[in-house]
Amino acid sequence: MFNEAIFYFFAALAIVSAILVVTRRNAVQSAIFLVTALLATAGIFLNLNAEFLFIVQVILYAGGIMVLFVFVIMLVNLDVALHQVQFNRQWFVALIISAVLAAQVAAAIMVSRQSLYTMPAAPAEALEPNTERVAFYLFHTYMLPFEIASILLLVSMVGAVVMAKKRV
Amino acid sequence: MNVETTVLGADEIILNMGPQHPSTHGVLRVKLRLDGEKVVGSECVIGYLHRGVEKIAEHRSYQQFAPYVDRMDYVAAVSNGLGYCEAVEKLMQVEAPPRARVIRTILTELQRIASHLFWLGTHALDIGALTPLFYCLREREEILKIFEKYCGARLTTHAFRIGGLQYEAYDELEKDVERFCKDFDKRVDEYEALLTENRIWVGRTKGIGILTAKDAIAMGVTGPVLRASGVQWDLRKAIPYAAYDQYEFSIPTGKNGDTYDRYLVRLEEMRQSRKICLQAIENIPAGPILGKVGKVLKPPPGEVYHSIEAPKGELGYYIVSDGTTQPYRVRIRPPSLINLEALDQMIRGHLVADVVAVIGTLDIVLGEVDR
Amino acid sequence: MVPIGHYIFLSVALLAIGVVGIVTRRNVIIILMSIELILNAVNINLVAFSRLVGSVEGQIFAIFIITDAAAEAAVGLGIIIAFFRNRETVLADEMDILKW
Amino acid sequence: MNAIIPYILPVLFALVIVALLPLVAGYIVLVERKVMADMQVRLGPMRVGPHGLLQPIADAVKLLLKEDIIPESADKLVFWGAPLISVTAAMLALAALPIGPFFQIADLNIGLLYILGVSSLGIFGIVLGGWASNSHYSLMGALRSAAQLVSYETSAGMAVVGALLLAGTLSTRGIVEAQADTGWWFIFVAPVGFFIYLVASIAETNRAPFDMPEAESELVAGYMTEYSGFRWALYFLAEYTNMVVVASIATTLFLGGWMRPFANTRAFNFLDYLPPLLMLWVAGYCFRRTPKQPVPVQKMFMAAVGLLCIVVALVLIMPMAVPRDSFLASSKPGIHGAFWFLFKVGAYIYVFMWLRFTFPRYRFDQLMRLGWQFLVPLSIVNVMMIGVALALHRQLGWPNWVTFPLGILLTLIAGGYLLAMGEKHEQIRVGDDENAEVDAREETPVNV
Repeated sequence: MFNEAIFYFFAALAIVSAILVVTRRNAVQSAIFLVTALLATAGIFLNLNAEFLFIVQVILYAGGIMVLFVFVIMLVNLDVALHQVQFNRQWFVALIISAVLAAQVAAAIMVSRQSLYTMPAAPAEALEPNTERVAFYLFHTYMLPFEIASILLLVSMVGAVVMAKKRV
Repeated sequence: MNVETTVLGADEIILNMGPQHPSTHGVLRVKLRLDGEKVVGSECVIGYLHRGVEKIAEHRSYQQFAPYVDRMDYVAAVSNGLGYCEAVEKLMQVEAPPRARVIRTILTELQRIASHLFWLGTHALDIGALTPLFYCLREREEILKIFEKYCGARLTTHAFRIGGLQYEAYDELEKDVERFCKDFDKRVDEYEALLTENRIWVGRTKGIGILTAKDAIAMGVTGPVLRASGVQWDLRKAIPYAAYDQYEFSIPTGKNGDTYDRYLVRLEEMRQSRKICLQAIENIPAGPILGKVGKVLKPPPGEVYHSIEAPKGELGYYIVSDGTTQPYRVRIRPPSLINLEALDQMIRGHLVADVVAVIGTLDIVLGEVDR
Repeated sequence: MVPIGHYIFLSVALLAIGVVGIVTRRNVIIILMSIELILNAVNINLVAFSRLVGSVEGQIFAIFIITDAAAEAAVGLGIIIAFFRNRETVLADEMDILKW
Repeated sequence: MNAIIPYILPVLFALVIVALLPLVAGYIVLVERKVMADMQVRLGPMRVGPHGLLQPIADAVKLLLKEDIIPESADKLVFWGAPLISVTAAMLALAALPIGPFFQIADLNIGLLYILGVSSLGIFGIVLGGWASNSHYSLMGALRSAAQLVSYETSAGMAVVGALLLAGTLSTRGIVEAQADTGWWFIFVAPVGFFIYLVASIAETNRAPFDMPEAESELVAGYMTEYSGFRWALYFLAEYTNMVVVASIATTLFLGGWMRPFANTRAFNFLDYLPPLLMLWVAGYCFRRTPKQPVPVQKMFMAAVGLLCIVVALVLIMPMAVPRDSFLASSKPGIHGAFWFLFKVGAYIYVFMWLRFTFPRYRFDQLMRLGWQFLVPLSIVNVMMIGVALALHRQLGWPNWVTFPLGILLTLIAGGYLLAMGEKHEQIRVGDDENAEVDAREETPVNV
């Protein structure tokens, strides 16, 4: 019972802060709510016994990428953009898209009839430490994607530095 | 502070290091033109401490003006007094007796050490080292005690009179100076240990505020700032006054005129001053302490320029007398003001943090800059 | 235990909100944030199913998605800074020329 | 209901720590001011309470009573929340610290990563605080300190990875036990890692000689300029909690957590008596000073402090005095462990203070250059060398006392090379300053 309560709490928190991210006028406040959304998803990962992913999400996403976002928002000195109109008049299109998505998901759940298939109860202590298993797979079976990811990061680092140089 | 554009903007920002600022050694306002973080240009606004000392001199008799002179460079009051008294004596072709000259030399050298100690403390504090300030103040306290015993005042001493001295040297003067000089060398080694090989101190001072010898001479810069650029010019050796010709001491000079060399030059000067004091107290000649100078001074009409080596640089007095008891005109050459002129050229291309270090290394005192 | 349908519903909800964000907002930084939201929604799905199936592959793929999100955020923000320095604006509508 | 039982003890520990933390932070400030005064040939706070012992309480009351000014055009919500983020991030990190074998809030199996992750959230508090105070100076200060934190976090993370390789587990308790089993503290096995972590942790807690942001002459107090009163105290508390967290990570990782020095060798068992003797000596000093206090109230307070020390000494002696097998004797590792852990944390913080009062301040670009061009590559090399040493030991079976010194030697060589490269770069940079000045000297009048 305690487990489900946590999940529903984090899920609600994630959705509410996601909505706030999209609707806030001030970019800094939407950045803050995005951080809360990320931490809520991290909570859900923890609830699913994926602790390594929880900590990677906190360090990389909330601690790394979001700091970058807040940095750029401040560097770009947004009060000039504040009084410009923030929302374009494409509400109508957005509504259609979300309606279509909702319909698709509903159909998928109806057809699969496994919607009530529940998660096997987590064995209290029996679950091996998550980090060791993730590490084992990461460095054995998925060695190649790991290297490609590192090259991707290298390329993006070089790209970001070139982009942000003074005299572009 | 008006910011023309955003932090990312390319054109310049005017940054005000206002008159009320923790590290401008007094009421100096520096208007810095910044391109991002680099200093592109600067302009010093002075005059906040201007008291019109030179105008006052025209309505005071020669003896009455002597205490005003201490208020100019309040950190080194004794050497101001020496400069003024010797200038007037030169005007009146009067010689101070040998005993007076030797005691004057001892007190001036002690004052030079005290001024350099105060400079080292505040300079290190600006760059971030909190501890040297308290070590330097501890030594300076000893010197101020000696001044207090001799003439009753610590800072603005008015120790000398025209023609010699007012007070006879109190009997343990030699013992006090001996005690101070005995372990002062160890103290300077303490400062050296704390700062000289300190990687961060070297990082913050080497190559900062470079002043080449040619520029230094062109700008008329004098004192430790000039000697650190490699020019061997010290008035105590070039035009000896008081009793400096009787003692031998060396003149420290630097090589490439950056903040680190000025720091080394001033440290070495403190050691040399200690040497002079030790030699001086060995034989203070007996005899009168005041030359044949009447109560009312009426110097013959004429003019004189006499300069001495103050801790900050060449402190000059140009006195024009019209035969009355009051000088017609007294012009004072302030070393701090002329050294300050070099600030703009020294901080170009450096970062804002270095401006603080360069102002510190010029060792300016705003009382002398503004007069 | 929580049925898998609820996880799917949560991730789709986040996906929908992200898409709405991209479509309706004019400020490029908010668009980038909405993309981050969508990537997060994908992660939730991956981890939920990896927990359902009992293996760890889902979480590994989620880690790769996070590294990709980091790379994308870095380059995206670099472009925004470069663009902002030249055109003083951050609005998507005014990014209408290819070479400046 | 029974699902809650395992949570009671950790919650209790958490309450104790969170309640004690402001007090501990206050007394760290007092100790810092006293040590600073001692190093500067003066006395430090002596007026409030005997020897200034009540100074932290006076500071706390002052901060609580001071008016809490909020700049009128500031972003109220963010201005209000920023210090909270900083404090919570700092306090959350305390959860996984092994104060003693029994005294640990939560033994997570990703303990150390959790601490690193949570303390990296502290950056938001600083950046948002600088942004919300809506002044150009505090914004620049906030950006600078955030940049400094981000860059030194990388090298601190790599230095920690170096030690983790040796311990093999992420859980803080496991790390200390690993050091207990091998009998060697990791500071002797990976000294370069410890040095890198020391430097990076100083920079991470924004303390001198890396306290650039608030020390800059025109940035005044960096992101904290506009804060006053209680909110400023929150930032202050966050900084000192961060210092405690960083010191405890170093103690857990490199200085053998709650273990007594020479824990395994029987010859050094007399060290067990050191803690009580130390406390008795402090108590003796307090009683000797009591009659000298001017005001009777201070006499009483000094005597009370002496009594407190005696009580602690008794608690420390108790497990050894009691017969071997009784229940009380089993609590010895717990009590002594806690003492040794706090002793090492205190020693580490003393080194922080010591460095603060002897070194001048780095300039911001030197600070970033040191971070990125010296510390990060060196910490990566350090991790590689420890990996090589471990591999040589495990695969090829070379004895330990050969592989690790070899690893350390190679790391030092790499460090020397990096230093030389740094110096050469310095010359080039200073060199091109000359010609920068020549062309920058066009006489453009200042038009303001």
